[in-house]
Amino acid sequence: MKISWFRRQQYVQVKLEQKGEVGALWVKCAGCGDLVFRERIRENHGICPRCGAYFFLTAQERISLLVDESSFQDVSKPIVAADPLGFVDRRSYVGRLKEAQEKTGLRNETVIGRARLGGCPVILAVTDFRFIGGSMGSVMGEQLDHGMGMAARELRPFILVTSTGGARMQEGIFSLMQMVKTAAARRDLERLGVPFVSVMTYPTTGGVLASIASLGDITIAEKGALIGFAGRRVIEQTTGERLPPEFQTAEFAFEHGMVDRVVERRKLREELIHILEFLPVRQSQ
Amino acid sequence: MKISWFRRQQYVQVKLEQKGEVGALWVKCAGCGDLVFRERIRENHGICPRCGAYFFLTAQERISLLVDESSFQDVSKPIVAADPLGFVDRRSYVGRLKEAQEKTGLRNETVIGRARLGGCPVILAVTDFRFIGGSMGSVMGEQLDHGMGMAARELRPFILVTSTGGARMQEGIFSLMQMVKTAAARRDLERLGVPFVSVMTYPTTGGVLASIASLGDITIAEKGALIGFAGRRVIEQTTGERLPPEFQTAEFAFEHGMVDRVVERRKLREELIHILEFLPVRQSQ
Amino acid sequence: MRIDELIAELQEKLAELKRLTRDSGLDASPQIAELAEEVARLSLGRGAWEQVQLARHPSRPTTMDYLGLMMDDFYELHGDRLGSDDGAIVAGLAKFAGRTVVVVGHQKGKNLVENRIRRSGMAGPGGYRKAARIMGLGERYGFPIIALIDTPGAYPGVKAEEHNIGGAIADSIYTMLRLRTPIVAAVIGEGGSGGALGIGVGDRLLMMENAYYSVISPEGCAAILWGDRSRAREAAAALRLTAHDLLDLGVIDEVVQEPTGGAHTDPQEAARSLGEALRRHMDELGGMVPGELPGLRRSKFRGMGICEGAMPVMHEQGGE
Amino acid sequence: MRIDELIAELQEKLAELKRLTRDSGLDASPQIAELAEEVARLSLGRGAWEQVQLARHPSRPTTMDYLGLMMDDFYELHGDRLGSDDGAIVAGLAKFAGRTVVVVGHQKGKNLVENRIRRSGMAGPGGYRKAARIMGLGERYGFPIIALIDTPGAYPGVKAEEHNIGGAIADSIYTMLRLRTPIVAAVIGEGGSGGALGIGVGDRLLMMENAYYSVISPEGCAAILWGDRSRAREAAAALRLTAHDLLDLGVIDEVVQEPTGGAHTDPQEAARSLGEALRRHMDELGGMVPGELPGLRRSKFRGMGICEGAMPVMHEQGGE
Ligand SMILES: [Zn+2]
Ligand SMILES: [Zn+2]
Repeated sequence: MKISWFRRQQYVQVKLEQKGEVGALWVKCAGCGDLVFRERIRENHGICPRCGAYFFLTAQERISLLVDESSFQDVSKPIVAADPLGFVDRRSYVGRLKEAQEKTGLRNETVIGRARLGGCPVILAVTDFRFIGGSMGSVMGEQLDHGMGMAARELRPFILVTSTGGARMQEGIFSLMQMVKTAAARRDLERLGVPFVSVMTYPTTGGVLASIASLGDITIAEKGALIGFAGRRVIEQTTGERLPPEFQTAEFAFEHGMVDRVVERRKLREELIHILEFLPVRQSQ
Repeated sequence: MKISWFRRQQYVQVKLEQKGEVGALWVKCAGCGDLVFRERIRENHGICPRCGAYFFLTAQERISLLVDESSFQDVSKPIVAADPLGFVDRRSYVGRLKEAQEKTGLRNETVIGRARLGGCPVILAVTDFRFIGGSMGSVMGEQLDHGMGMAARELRPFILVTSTGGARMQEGIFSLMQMVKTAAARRDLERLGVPFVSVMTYPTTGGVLASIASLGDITIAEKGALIGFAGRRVIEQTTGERLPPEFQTAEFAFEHGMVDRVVERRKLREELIHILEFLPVRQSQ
Repeated sequence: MRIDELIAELQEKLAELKRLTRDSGLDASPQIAELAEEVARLSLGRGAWEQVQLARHPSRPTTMDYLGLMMDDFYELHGDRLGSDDGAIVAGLAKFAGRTVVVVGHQKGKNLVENRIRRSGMAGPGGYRKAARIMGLGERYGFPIIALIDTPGAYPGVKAEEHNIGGAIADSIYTMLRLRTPIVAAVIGEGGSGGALGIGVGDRLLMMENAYYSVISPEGCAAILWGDRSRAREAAAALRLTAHDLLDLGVIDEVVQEPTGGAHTDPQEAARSLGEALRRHMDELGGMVPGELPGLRRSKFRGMGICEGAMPVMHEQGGE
Repeated sequence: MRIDELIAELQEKLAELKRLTRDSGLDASPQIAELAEEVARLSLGRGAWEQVQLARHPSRPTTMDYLGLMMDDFYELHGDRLGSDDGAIVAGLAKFAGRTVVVVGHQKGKNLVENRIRRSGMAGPGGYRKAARIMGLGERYGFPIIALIDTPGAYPGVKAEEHNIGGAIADSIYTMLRLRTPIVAAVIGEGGSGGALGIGVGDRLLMMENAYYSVISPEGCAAILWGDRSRAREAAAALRLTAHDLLDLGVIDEVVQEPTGGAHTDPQEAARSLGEALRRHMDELGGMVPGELPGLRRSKFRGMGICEGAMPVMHEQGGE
């Protein structure tokens, strides 16, 4: 179970999916230690009703949290990851992909959809951390390119919600090139005056932070998000520096001018609706 | 006599003009304390032949130091400062102007000319610190606007050498507006692809630093230059901060990414000629 | 004799003396100084110093106060994306007169605690970079820009110098000179030198009636010229820094009326007055071709300045 | 049987197993892993790890070495204008093949003293901002841009994170995607992940024969995948990070030959070889309409990636 503590302890991130630990119906919250009814957490947007801890959200849960009811239309491309390098470590990339697909029921880590927020039509892109750490390979690059292309054509604001460990190592150089690919697609939005709102959630790191996630017109960090380029361990090992306790939290990012706002999960939907009210939006179809 | 010490003591700045102290022929160097033959310093580009201390240069001396022999053609506008506010403190602005004109033999603090450096035609603008601290009022704004306009028309690189205490307080708001005026004229150079090289000498501070001097394509600081926005005393009084010894020196500016290079006075001419070799220059007339 | 008439008479004499000095080559500086000092003392009754005091009044409405009163909505944005978020400048999107505008403004704190992050509106490099970033964002969408100026000056500190405060102000000025969207700037309180100008480059510049705008603070001016900060009152008069002075000098476009006694006595009325003026100027600018605005803006500022022997020329306006 | 043939045979088997896994729904992961490990071990003979070692060779020519050997003249420029001058990136104007070009490159130090400012070529945010600034300067004059890549990765440090290293790399990438002048990038040594890519967005991308370019360092990859940095050799092979790998994968445009034994054995020859390639690509790009380059560049990168079920579409190229 992956647990991380932040300055404010209630923003721990807990995976909701682990099975068998305390039964299918109940889950032990890493924030307060209490046993909580699993369904109760789901209903509560992945927030522990006792202590306010944040559980990881699946892409689908994230979408439900944000969009107007029944407004989401999945327009993801029907693509899956290839294995361009024939990559094998302790197990094969192909095997990892298969497992991720089975575990999540997703073809890949990125979901793109047309949706409405407060009535405003948008293109929404969400990454799912359960799927190999929500990492960016060719599929994510292509899906985001596709989503931004659609936003450009339909003049709908593009909203990207990231939960990702960075680049997908198993796709090697192709993974790295998605940083450029997504930035290139983003340029079309700018040229057409189509807004792009970047929402960074736990975690938004590495190559995704160093490309598309940092290129928003407006950038929101979800409270409790981990936001940083290099990993803590790498920094400590390379430099011997002591890391401040709030290092790479959403609040740290805010204090250092990296994001416009830090927003609690519970208020994220209304925050985005609020932003959209200011932006040029064609209320078409 | 105004003396400032820098980290490297040989870069003291000494006015060469004070009279009567040690006679017309000899001057006491504030760097080494020696009596030096005044003419010897002049010949040596205002550098003490004993200790290397820098003396203030007049606009004319600065021009001689930089341009090809006999290549300088003064194209300054025939304008003098007005007194738009009727400004009077211990004495009137009109009186100060008159005195400055008599002392320097200049109509105003800014000299604009066509010139050649290493054969390359340029527009050169130089400010003279003796003239009310080389401060920027309406005349400097107008002369720089004029000079940049000429550079734009003739596609000659524009070189600005500043020695200025900042805004000319006695012209009040008009003085402040010259910051915008000069920046606006600078924009035409950019639009036409005409190079602008900014050379900061002792001192380049306040409103001039916060406008035209900081807008160079390439920015050179003369060794020993004082470069800073706020005065030391203001900073100490406002914040109670201790100022590091190298504070606001050319080296400080370099270390903090404000200038491209720090260059010794003796090498300044060849440095500019070198820069011009890289830039697009029409070798017209 | 009313004090105004007396001042006028003395100023006439002063002008004569100056002409004499200039034409005859005779230096009448001491006499001029004496006479001018007299004029200055008398002129204080006309209130330059009083207006500076009003501009600094602790309960004077701040940028955020005006935004709360004038705007239908305000969404603050943060950060320069370079390492800092400067609380001395606020910036964001606002709903104003039915449309989205970008607002940038200096923000003073109301007390010591607030001023730990607001630094009394003295912005550092990060503040100007945040402002320039968000104005650029506004341009991307064609949003008009409103800049509210209220600062004693840019922050004089070691960190500010280390992060190139001079360059940050220069860059912000330069950015404002090329933005294609309309910019209306208004001095709402203190217009302190380069720190004010750093967000002050507008197609139109307004001033609240009791605001001041000056190349240097009266205290700083007095310290330099008389070696005595306490002579700030005289310096304030000499600098001609009041809204009406600046209107006379042709530097600003309009004086925005405040309620009798100053904006702090009736913030609602002050905001209504400012809002009406901002809207009027924005409407006027909204009728212009956006591509022409940067050229016109640059021409406007290139025409500023008063010299003898030649008038500043009018420059042909360029495009963006 | 030659080792290459053996490897080829095993890879054939491996491919079959993968097809099986995919089509039958049967998970053959353990078998695949075993076989792949065997292939990887054998493949090391082909030299991925040896090339990583060569790419890191302490006497391998650095950016400045190449500039000294390839350029007729080089004038270094400094500073990001925001508070820092990062020694891990050098940038400036150069004379190359008779014309002015802008050069940016990572710079490694030759010893501990030099690396106090060079940080072994690990650039921080100031480095990428300096590079972006100076590339923008080049665009202003239509100078082509040459980017030389040689870094283990961006600097992982507290200050780097505080100054938004992620955003700095993103901005530099974004800047390179819209510059109107030709850009030729070349990996001359280490091409370490985002830190390399931060100055690596070119119309053309070349690699020296013994350079590597990878999304993660072999050690970092080994640490994550096997929990054991010492298995970097295997990771290097798995990542397909050599110049010939990347040419096969269609990510780079050309492999620049090095002297036998590596560039450090004959820097003059290496520089001649690199210089010839750079010139050739610059000449080709020079024939294109400048306004079209950014659109073509973006199309190129938008076409990168390999998925199943659909090919990446070609995008119409836009203008600047
Ligand atoms: Zn809990
Ligand atoms: Zn001496």
